[in-house]
Amino acid sequence: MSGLLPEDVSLAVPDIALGLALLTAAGCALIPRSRLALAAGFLSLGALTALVWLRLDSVDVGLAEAGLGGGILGALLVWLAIRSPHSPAPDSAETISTTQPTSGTRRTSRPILNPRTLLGCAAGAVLGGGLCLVWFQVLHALPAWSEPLEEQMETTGVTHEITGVLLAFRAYDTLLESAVLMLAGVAVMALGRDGGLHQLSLPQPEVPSALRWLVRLCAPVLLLAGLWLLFAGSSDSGGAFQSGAVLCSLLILLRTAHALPSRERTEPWIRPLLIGGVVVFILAGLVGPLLADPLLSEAWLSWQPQWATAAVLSVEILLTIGIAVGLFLMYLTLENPEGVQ
Amino acid sequence: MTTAEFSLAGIVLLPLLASAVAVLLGSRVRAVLGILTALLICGLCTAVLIQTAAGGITELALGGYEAPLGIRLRADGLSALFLCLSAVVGTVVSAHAAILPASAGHPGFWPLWLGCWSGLNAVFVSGDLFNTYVGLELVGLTAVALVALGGRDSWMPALRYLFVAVLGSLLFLVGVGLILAAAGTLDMEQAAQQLAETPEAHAAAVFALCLMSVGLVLKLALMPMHRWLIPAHAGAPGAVSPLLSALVIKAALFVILRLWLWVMPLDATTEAETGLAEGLSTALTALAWTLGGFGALAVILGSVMALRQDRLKPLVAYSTVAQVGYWFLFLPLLLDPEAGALEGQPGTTLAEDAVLSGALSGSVALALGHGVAKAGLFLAAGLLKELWGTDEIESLRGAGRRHPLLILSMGLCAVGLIGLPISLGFTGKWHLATSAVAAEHWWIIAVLVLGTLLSAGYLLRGIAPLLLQDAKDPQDQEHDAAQDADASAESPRRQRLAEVPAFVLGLLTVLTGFLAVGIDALMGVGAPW
Amino acid sequence: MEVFAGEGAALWYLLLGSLVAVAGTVRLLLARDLLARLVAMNVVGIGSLLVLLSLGARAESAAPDPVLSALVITGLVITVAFTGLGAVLIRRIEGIHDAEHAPDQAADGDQISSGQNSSEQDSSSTEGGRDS
Amino acid sequence: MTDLIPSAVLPWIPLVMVVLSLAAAVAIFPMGERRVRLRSWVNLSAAVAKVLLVVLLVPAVVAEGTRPEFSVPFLPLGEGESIDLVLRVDPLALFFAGLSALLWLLTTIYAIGYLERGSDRSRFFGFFSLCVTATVGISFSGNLITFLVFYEILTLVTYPLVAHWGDEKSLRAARMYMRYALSGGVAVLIGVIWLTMYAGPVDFAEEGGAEGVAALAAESPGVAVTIFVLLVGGMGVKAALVPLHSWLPSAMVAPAPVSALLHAVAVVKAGVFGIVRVIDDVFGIEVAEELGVLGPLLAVACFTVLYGSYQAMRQTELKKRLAFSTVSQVSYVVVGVSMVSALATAGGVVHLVHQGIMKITLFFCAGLFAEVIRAHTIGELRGAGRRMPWTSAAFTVGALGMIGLPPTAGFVTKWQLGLGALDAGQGWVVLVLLGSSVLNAAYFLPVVWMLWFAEPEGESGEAPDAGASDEAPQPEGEPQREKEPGALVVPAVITAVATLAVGLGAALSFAPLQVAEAIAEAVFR
Repeated sequence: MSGLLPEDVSLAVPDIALGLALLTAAGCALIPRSRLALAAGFLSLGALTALVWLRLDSVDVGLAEAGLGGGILGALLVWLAIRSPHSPAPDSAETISTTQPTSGTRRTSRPILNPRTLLGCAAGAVLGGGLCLVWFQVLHALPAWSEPLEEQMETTGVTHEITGVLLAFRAYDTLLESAVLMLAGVAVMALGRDGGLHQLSLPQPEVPSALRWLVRLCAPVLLLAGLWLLFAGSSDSGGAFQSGAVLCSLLILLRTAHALPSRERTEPWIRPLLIGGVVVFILAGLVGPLLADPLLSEAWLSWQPQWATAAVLSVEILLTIGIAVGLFLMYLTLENPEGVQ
Repeated sequence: MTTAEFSLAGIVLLPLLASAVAVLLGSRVRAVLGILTALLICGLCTAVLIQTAAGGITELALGGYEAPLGIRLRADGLSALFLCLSAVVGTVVSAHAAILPASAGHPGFWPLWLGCWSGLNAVFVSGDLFNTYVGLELVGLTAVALVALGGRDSWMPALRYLFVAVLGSLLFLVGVGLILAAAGTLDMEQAAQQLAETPEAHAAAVFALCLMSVGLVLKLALMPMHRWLIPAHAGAPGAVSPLLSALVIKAALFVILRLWLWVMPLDATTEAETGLAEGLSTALTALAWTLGGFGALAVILGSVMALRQDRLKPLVAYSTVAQVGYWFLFLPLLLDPEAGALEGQPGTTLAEDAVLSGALSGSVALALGHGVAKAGLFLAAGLLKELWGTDEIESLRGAGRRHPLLILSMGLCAVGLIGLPISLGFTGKWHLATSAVAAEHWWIIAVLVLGTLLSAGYLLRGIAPLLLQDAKDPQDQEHDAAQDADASAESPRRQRLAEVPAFVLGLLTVLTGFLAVGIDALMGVGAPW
Repeated sequence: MEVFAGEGAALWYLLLGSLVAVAGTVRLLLARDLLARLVAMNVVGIGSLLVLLSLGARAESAAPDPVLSALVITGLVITVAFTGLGAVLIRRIEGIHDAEHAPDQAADGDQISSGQNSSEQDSSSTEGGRDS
Repeated sequence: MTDLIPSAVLPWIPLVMVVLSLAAAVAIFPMGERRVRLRSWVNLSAAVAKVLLVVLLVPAVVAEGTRPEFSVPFLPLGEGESIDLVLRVDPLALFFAGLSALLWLLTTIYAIGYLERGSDRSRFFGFFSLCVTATVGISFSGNLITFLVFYEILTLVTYPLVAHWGDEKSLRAARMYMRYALSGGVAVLIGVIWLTMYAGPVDFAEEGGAEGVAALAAESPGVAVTIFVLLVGGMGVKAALVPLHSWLPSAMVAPAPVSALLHAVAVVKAGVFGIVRVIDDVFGIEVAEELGVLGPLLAVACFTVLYGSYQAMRQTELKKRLAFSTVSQVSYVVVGVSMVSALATAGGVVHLVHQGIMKITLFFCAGLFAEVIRAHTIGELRGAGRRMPWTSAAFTVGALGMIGLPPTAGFVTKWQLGLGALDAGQGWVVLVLLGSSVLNAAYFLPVVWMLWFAEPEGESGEAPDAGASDEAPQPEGEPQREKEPGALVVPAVITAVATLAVGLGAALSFAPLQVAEAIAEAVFR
């Protein structure tokens, strides 16, 4: 096992610096009390993690982290944090009788070192130490799929390995995962007020013209970036999830600049777009077994070589739209909390 | 690709397709689609069952790509049994939700429930570790959403359930990473062979097992981590609580069984005498004994707390916490399965691994019996709460007179939960007890006896007041009738019909008692020993 | 910056990911404020995905193992879905608390007050603002 | 006679007997309250059919010695073979099944009359027939597992019967009964598990116990004794042996037909029947003797006999007194069976039937007194003889049978037990029998005196009266002759006549005593 410190320390400096920055960002996302500080901490953590993925030479994951983790999640959490910046957690609200005015005294000065936290940190240290110990002595076996990956790559219809894995080799995982996102969208619609689209019918607060002008400038760029990411995915890093995130941020920008069409025209489209990706994915998977020459000869989710690329691409497009709509639905339900007009 | 292989993936993807399509439909059509999908799943499940009963393990490489790269679905005896449980209980509860839409809480019930069902089936047939993680997540998310359909007071429990589910899954994910690092493959069967061959990888395997077990036990609400389950299962709508208690927590149990018996090289780590392995086998036995101890604690404390409940649904939820404990009692047996006690005795000459197979089929029978009985009991309790507006045991006194069929089904389900004869609960306890006697683990017998008596206590405490007929004077009758009418807008005929699913589950609890021989034979298919 | 793909970097990120995951778990179990728990949940997510990918990054080839990258993306999307649902639940829960604390006349969030409300306005005036 | 039943049909008869009352129950449950005629018809036809089947079986089983058997695999045991649910008809099984079938018929007639205006009758009769299913299942069970299954079902099914009236008192009594019965059931379960693991699946063997058990007893007597204590203790709860008997008197709050059938025939007898099976057909009398468990069991049984009678004397309520009398009388069977002599075992086994017939007469009469003249305590029975001559006559015959006077069945049992005690060399048991007879007289004769000779309070008219013969003469000019409902009086009188018939005809070929002696010989062969 090569030791932690490689011979030439200078080479390791960017890693160590990045690692420490990551730790501080994580601390800043965990320790503070006020919600705004938490949201800010989380945003920085998202950005730094994207950098770490890039540092580990995984551009796809970096893009996904930046788009989904840092971007969309950041938007969701910021709206939550704005609503009441000083963590009016229901239980901490109970500790103070609700009758007295809830001004600045809301911030309970709980000692950091109460027994519960100490016990938690101690247990955490033990678990962390154990995990690190195991990392040191665990024999890192090489994954057994490098060779079969190369050979069967061309049957997938795409050249970029990660997209090949996502949409061919482990297409089943991606299908279930996009179903998770779709059902999250369905759940948000079920839980949100009046089908989650309550915000759409609300007239929004005025937006300064400078912002509106800026949005009008960025929108086409974002659209182009999203589409490029989607189509580049088959040959270079990119893909359905990254472009879905970008398209969702496009929708959010249009929403803030009142550029989205009225509720009557958007509502009928929301549900079909949300479920389109999953339905087409399953039907395409069903084509293999049902339409093969001797019935049921092909396995599920197997793409015939001749139309593999077409199938993968159409599925990818609809998945992207589904992801964008799903994330936008979540954003809509959280937008404009009652506290802030 | 035979029909069994087709139905292996079909049983996951077709309900997912139906769930997606249901989003577009109106609430009445969704119920019809739900029932059709339920029947379809029963059909597919019988195809898999027939193939497995014929002794063959059904395997399907998805997309035609072989194991380490692609995902392989596998259905052996254990998965066939759990598939049948989810098919039977799912169909009956879907029928109940279709008959009484108010019990489903919200039209969003159907797409979420069908998604949850496909997630359950995905976990039961998955042969790949990461795929199991994604299946567990699908089940977790839809379960949280289903709980949240219960209205204002069920949002907080749903959120707490969400945090626990995600934390459990992420611990499981780290465990999967560890096994991947140790075995180099994600497929369970290959990982098991790989781990058995490389003794140096046993350290990582044992640590991964600890992490994954803690993660899954969080999702299963074993004793010390059970507080999130009570408000979630009690607060959920009438048709959702049976699904949570009977099916959703079974997914995590299934994965634990798969890990402990099919993936982990148990015999390799326990017999090896070399220094390193010695430390490992003590770690493994320590983990098994802690989980077994928590199981015993859950059975006793869970039942005692259930005795102190004054509302029906929390009482049934605590009963779930108690019954979860039963499924972990066999773990200590796993590690020293020799039938020590039977050398001298002239009696039953047990096959050498009969203790292990007896203990396992006992726990599986207990889990299946609990599934059917608990679903019936929760359906009945939910219906009573729906019709009478409250589930306070005090204010439900004498409810039995107007719903005799409901009380009869609650009684039948109670038979299954207590473990009295002619029920899967009895068969499970019988197997577990015989294996415990053979392996001289007397503490299991004590826990079983105490558990049986305590569960009889709290179930009686819940059901007996319903039989009360203290002479209610006539004008009270109108008050009850009025309370009935406005409590649910459903027509009385529909209410009568809504009692039938609970009765069907009650009957099933008793009838499945005769299937013990079949279950034991089915468990043998693809068994690790 | 010379691409350092040796053994040491992957192991360093492996340890880092574990520490972040453990810190997130501790905070998730101890925190009382719902948003703090949601953020902690995400931190645990990031930590465990970091562990997963750095296992893949140990291979000598420049880019980490494609299958592991796909798994990490899948894990990321799932965590996003859960966080979205969690955020909506927190929103609905805290929606009721506002209604209980300050039972305003109109249904929550209906009246429109003009003027730009900067987000720094502390919560007391927000409650006050809606009571008027 | 055997050509009456073709041999192919024979193995199916025990299953038909069990399923018959189950089918009746399934038919009765969904019936509406008002469908009295249909419900009574279903009940009676099932009961009559069952009695006919038993009568058909008697010659085949007792005379020819055929053993019809029906089995279905139930619990797997290691690879391949499994423990089966076995229904086998041997003389002892037929003995108990015959008793319960006959008395079920009579009690159904009684219950239909008794619950004329009652509510929830469908539920009542549904559980009533389920209870008989369990009893017949217990009597026909061929191995310990089947016995345990029906034993637990009996507990479950009798709970709603005891809690039938649904008021606070009966629910509390039912809860107490459930607590006792379930703990007994669990004890038996543990015993059965332990025995099956150590001595293999145990089938009831008529001659001298299962072979595995004998080997186990020789191998490790300690384990065998613990298993014996677990089994007999678990069954002792239902057989109301002293430390475990207190649920029986409190369960008297149940309606009369329930206390009649349950506490005279079904529940109590199931426990004692189980003890007879364990001693004779599982361990075998010799093995039990070697283990030295019979002595203490005999002591407990004798103590119960005396304690039960003593407690009965102190009760003022009629049904409570009868309950304690049941506690003492049932232990006669245990006394008989735990003495190593064919005569004693025959006496014990025959008392199963005799006690059933006599006690059910007394419970019928108690129900009648409560129903017609609202008499619950002994005091209220003053002068009831003249107002309800038939009931009082039946009660008198039953009481004399209990005391053990010559013409009645009670005398036959006590005579047989006495002989058995001398044969087994335990003379002191004869003293116990005599003492208990005195105690029986002490608590039954005052009631009989109150019925016939006491002045009804208030008016003075003395009543010249005939002796205590069962044919009560028509008392001349008695002012308030109560109208005794036919459906209730007829069963009481029939069982009273049966008490005398069995006593007088003890020597006839298929009389209970002869069958009991055949069983006893098999045990000692």
